Amino acid sequence: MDTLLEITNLYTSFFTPAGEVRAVRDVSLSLRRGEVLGIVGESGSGKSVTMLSILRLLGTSGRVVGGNIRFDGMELAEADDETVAHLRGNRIGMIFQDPMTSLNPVLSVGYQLMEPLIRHRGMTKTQARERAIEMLRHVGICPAEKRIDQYPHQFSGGQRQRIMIAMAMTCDPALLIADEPTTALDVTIQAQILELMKALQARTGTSIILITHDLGVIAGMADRVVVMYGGRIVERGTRKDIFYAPGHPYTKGLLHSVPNPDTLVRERLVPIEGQPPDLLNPPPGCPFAARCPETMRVCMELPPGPTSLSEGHVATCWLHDRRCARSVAGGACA
Amino acid sequence: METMRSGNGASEASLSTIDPALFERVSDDEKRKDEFLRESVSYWQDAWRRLKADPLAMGGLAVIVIVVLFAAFGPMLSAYEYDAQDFLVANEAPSGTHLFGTDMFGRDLFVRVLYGARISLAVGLVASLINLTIGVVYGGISGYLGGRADNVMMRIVDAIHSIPLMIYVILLMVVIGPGLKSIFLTLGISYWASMARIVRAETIRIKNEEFVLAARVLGASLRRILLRHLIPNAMGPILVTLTFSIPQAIFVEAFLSFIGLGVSAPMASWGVLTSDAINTLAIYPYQLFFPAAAISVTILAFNFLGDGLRDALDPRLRK
Amino acid sequence: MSALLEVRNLAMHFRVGRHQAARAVDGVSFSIGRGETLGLVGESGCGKTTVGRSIIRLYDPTAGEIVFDGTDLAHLSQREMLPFRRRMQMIFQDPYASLNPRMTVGDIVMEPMTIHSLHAPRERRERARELLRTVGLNSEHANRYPHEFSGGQRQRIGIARSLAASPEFIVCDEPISALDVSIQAQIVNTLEDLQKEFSLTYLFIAHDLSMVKHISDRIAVMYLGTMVEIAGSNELYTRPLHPYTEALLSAIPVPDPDRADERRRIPLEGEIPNPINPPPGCKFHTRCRYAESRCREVVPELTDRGNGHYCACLVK
Amino acid sequence: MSRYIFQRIWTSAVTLFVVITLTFFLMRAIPGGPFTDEKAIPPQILTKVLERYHMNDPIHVQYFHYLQSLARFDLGPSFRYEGMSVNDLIRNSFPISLLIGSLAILIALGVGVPAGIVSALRRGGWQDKSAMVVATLGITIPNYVIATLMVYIFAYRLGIVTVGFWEGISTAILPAITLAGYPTAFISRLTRSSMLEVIQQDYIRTARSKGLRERTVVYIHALRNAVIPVVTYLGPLAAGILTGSFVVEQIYGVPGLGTFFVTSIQNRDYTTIMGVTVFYSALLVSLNLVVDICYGFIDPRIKLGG
Repeated sequence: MDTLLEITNLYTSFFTPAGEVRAVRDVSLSLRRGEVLGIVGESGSGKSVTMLSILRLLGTSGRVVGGNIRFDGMELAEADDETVAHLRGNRIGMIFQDPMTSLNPVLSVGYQLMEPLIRHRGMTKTQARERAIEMLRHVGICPAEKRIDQYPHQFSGGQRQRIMIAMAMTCDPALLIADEPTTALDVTIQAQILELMKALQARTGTSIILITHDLGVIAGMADRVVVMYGGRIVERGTRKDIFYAPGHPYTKGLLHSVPNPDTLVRERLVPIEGQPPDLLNPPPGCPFAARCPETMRVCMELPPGPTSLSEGHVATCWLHDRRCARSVAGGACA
Repeated sequence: METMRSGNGASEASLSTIDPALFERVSDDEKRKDEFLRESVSYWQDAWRRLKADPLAMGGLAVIVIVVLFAAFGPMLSAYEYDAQDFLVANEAPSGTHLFGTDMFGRDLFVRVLYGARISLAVGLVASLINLTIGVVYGGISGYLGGRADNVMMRIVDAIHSIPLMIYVILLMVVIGPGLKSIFLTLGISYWASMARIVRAETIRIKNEEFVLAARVLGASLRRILLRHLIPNAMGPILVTLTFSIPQAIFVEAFLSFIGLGVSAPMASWGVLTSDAINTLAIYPYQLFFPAAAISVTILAFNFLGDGLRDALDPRLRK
Repeated sequence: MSALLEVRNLAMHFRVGRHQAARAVDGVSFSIGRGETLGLVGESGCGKTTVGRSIIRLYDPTAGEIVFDGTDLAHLSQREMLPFRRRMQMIFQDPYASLNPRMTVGDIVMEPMTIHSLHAPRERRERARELLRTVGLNSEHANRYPHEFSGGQRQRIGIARSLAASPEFIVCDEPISALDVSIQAQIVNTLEDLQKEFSLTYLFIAHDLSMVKHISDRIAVMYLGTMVEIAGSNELYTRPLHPYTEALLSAIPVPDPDRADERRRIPLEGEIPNPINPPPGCKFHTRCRYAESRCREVVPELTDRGNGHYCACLVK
Repeated sequence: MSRYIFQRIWTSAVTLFVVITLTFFLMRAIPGGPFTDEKAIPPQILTKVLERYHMNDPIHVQYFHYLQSLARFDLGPSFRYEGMSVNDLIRNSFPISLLIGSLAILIALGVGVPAGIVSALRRGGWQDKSAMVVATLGITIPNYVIATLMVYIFAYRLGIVTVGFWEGISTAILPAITLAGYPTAFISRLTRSSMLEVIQQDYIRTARSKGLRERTVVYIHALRNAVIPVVTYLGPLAAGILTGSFVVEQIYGVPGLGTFFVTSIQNRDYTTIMGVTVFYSALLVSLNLVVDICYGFIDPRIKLGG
């Protein structure tokens, strides 16, 4: 199968006055062409940082400290800044969480849409403008000819997110990274945006990495899912693996802590107790150890390695280690 | 492509070293033992800690303390009076007997600079009192009331603000006449507009914060909301504005004395001293140097302290 | 179930500029029984938060009645409100903004007791520590400052504060929307436990329908300042009548791949109109797929559809 | 947009009116009136003078008179310069001040904005640290001290320039540099902090995510937003330059409006003080107005709010 993006053993840290914040530790994942990969995790799980690491958008304090990133046959971790800059907006498009702050308030929407075309495609202003109008139409902003000259504050949140999508997709990228694209939007608008992304993907065949904390969004969109917690990947697999046969206690916990809308009896939710770990002093073992219902001594001391549960379904948990009495390999679960 | 790896721990090498006992369950208490490792710090403790780490700000603070001490006790320790004239020693260069030299009347410049410090600090003190009382109260009320009252009150501040302070001051000084008291009065009338603006902006920001709504839902009185919720949370910007307003006031006084509207002879303020020195600049440049350096160093110290405070109190820097 | 709170034709208009008014809430009626949880849902800008804040009298309502335990609160002065402030409380959305950063957690939780002079001053501290334990925190936390806590813990502090004056009724204004998924369930469970323990009545405002359905006995749906539908939560979920509710429900993402695949979404095109210039007639007609010409003219009333199900629609 | 401009014009007019009224009554409040000072004036002359200046009319009549003449842009005669009107005096001296002031503003913007951008982009680097130390010094040292030092160095020590003779633009340079000191320092600090704030905004990350050149990100996306506070500072900047010119012109011996104003203060030339104050206020209020309107063009969000 054709792999578009492969990240291996990625480590990313932010260097703050208070110390090194180890935001991403030992993350490996791969994305096939034309596929939608969902990354789920709560705030601070490292899901956004992993993606920003690919594009080197970590700001001044963030740095990739280890690992490899291979995109379409190119090694990005060692590439120079200019090479990476040429991928951004061109081969890799990105959209962000808050459409209200993600567009430049003093530049017209048309100008912002035309920029990547002029930069990466060498288009003239007239060509770029034509293409920008076409893109606006594709994302459902009408009348496009008129609205292209307006400024971001003249659009609603949902419309701005559409403009962001148009901007990210305008150079026909091979990969679209959507970082919580609907979190700031209402459900009905969220549904519109997700629908739009699906339609665009069906037309262009772009691969999508969809970052979200909402399991519902993932269930409807992703082919495969990666679950992150405390800067590490805890589980990955197809969306059916993750939803119907979760292998990591965190994934199970997440699924139990959202109500099932179909039950007519009120069942008590099963929350994950405790608080997420402090990444300034990350626990030496599994990041979930302090909140896990199954914690063993080893979980608190050594980070678990990935265990393959079935083809393509991998959990990073000591429970699956063959030495664990309760592991799948070792037989019965306690 | 999935790499198939089965159940390895931290690494294959350490495989054999893992003790089977490690695979025992641990109790909940053991899991969460290290919840709060850091000690509890309040906002002010934290700000002070950060201020201490800023060498420029601490340097500024040290200079201010030294200037205050010298202004308070210096003249008592000196052998000379600030207005004692002695033509035998007129225009003497700095030496062991006259640290900063003497002026055209043979007055000791060191003592005169110290007296100037007294005046400057007094002006700074008055300015900050005015800012704290009129500026904070006016801005606070305007911001809290909102609506029409706020509109009217702020139009007045706008009017004051759109004409430079100095023009009012000059106008008022012309009317009232020169002197220290007039300077105080003038500052009192005109010197609170920017503080009022800042406090108003802060009040408007804070009064819509949910914790103030929470206090209102609890039935807290206006007094309680102001004293417990609004003012403590606006203290940071107020303090920073204050540190910057003091050197400005010192500068206004020096400027007024310089153009002959402020303190007059034989009183000595830094403005008077620099103004006097200009006439003899070509021959006795040191007479300008000392008072000019005194103003600059003091204002610099307040500015460094203000910058440091602004960084130390900036909520965005807190994690 | 006797009604603890009854809201009749509540309206709250905000002045915008000199001659315009935003009709944030425009004639809303509902009631909440003792010990009941009423969920209030709708998208941003529908006026649900304004309803909550008007009930608790953070705003002076433009019109209507707010009858709490037999007394109309809508036109009481702030002084007259004081005894009711002890009996009704609010939990806020943003756990970072709802706690005064300059006060210790103990002082925050003690504040309601101080304001209403409850308990002897010496007992208040002990009671604050007890409240912190009640909401699942450590009583040692009383001497710490809010910024030292995580979002979920802060929300618990806010809950402890709202309980300090032993209220009967609590407006929960989106108390979980700012929290991580794994923490939301903790807070919802805590709220449910407290409701049982102290026989509380909740108005639970949220935009997350699945969580609202979980916690509420009945659900009220708002659109652009008006109430479009009220029903028992299972009834509303399984048999939505109003086209807006129908679309809203179909837009909720389901955390189940098979069901997500087979689900048919009812598209809702366009965005919420501006409350300064709401459309005439049924306010939803601009986005409604069933809209007829009369919907542009006639304002629909909430009508009883049986089984405690009310809906304001001319067509359905 | 037009509503916004109209509103700003209206508030400016009100402000100006308040200032004029305030000035008028303040000057009338001087104890004993403007003619009772050190030199005794014979009573009959005094009466004549008072009559000529309408000083015997009831105060509201005088006020009305004053407003009338102001409406004709007539600031009245000078008390001390016989036969000269305040208008003449302003006409003669203001162009000189205007030249120096404009030069100073150009220097302040031309040096301050680039310095601020460089220190923001090299935050913590030597460029940043040196620029900020210089900027803090510029803010701290009073301009009359800078002026005297420059006079001392360039006139007395080096003998490059002469002081006290106005020879056009060449003599304007030193005063302009002196006047530019504080605003340059202030603008560079303002630009720096505003740039640092803007560079952290989400839309800058968006611009980077589009693969734009760093140049484009900084000069198109960041700078456009970062200069907004600098534009709003242009009003106060003009005011600062104006008041600064009072003493700087005097020290350099430039026959500008500043020198003239200080002299009239020292001479207690009340009609002139009043006239110049009103002139300054009108100037500043209109400058503020222009700045606000420019602001409306730079920041598209204003149009809607207006």
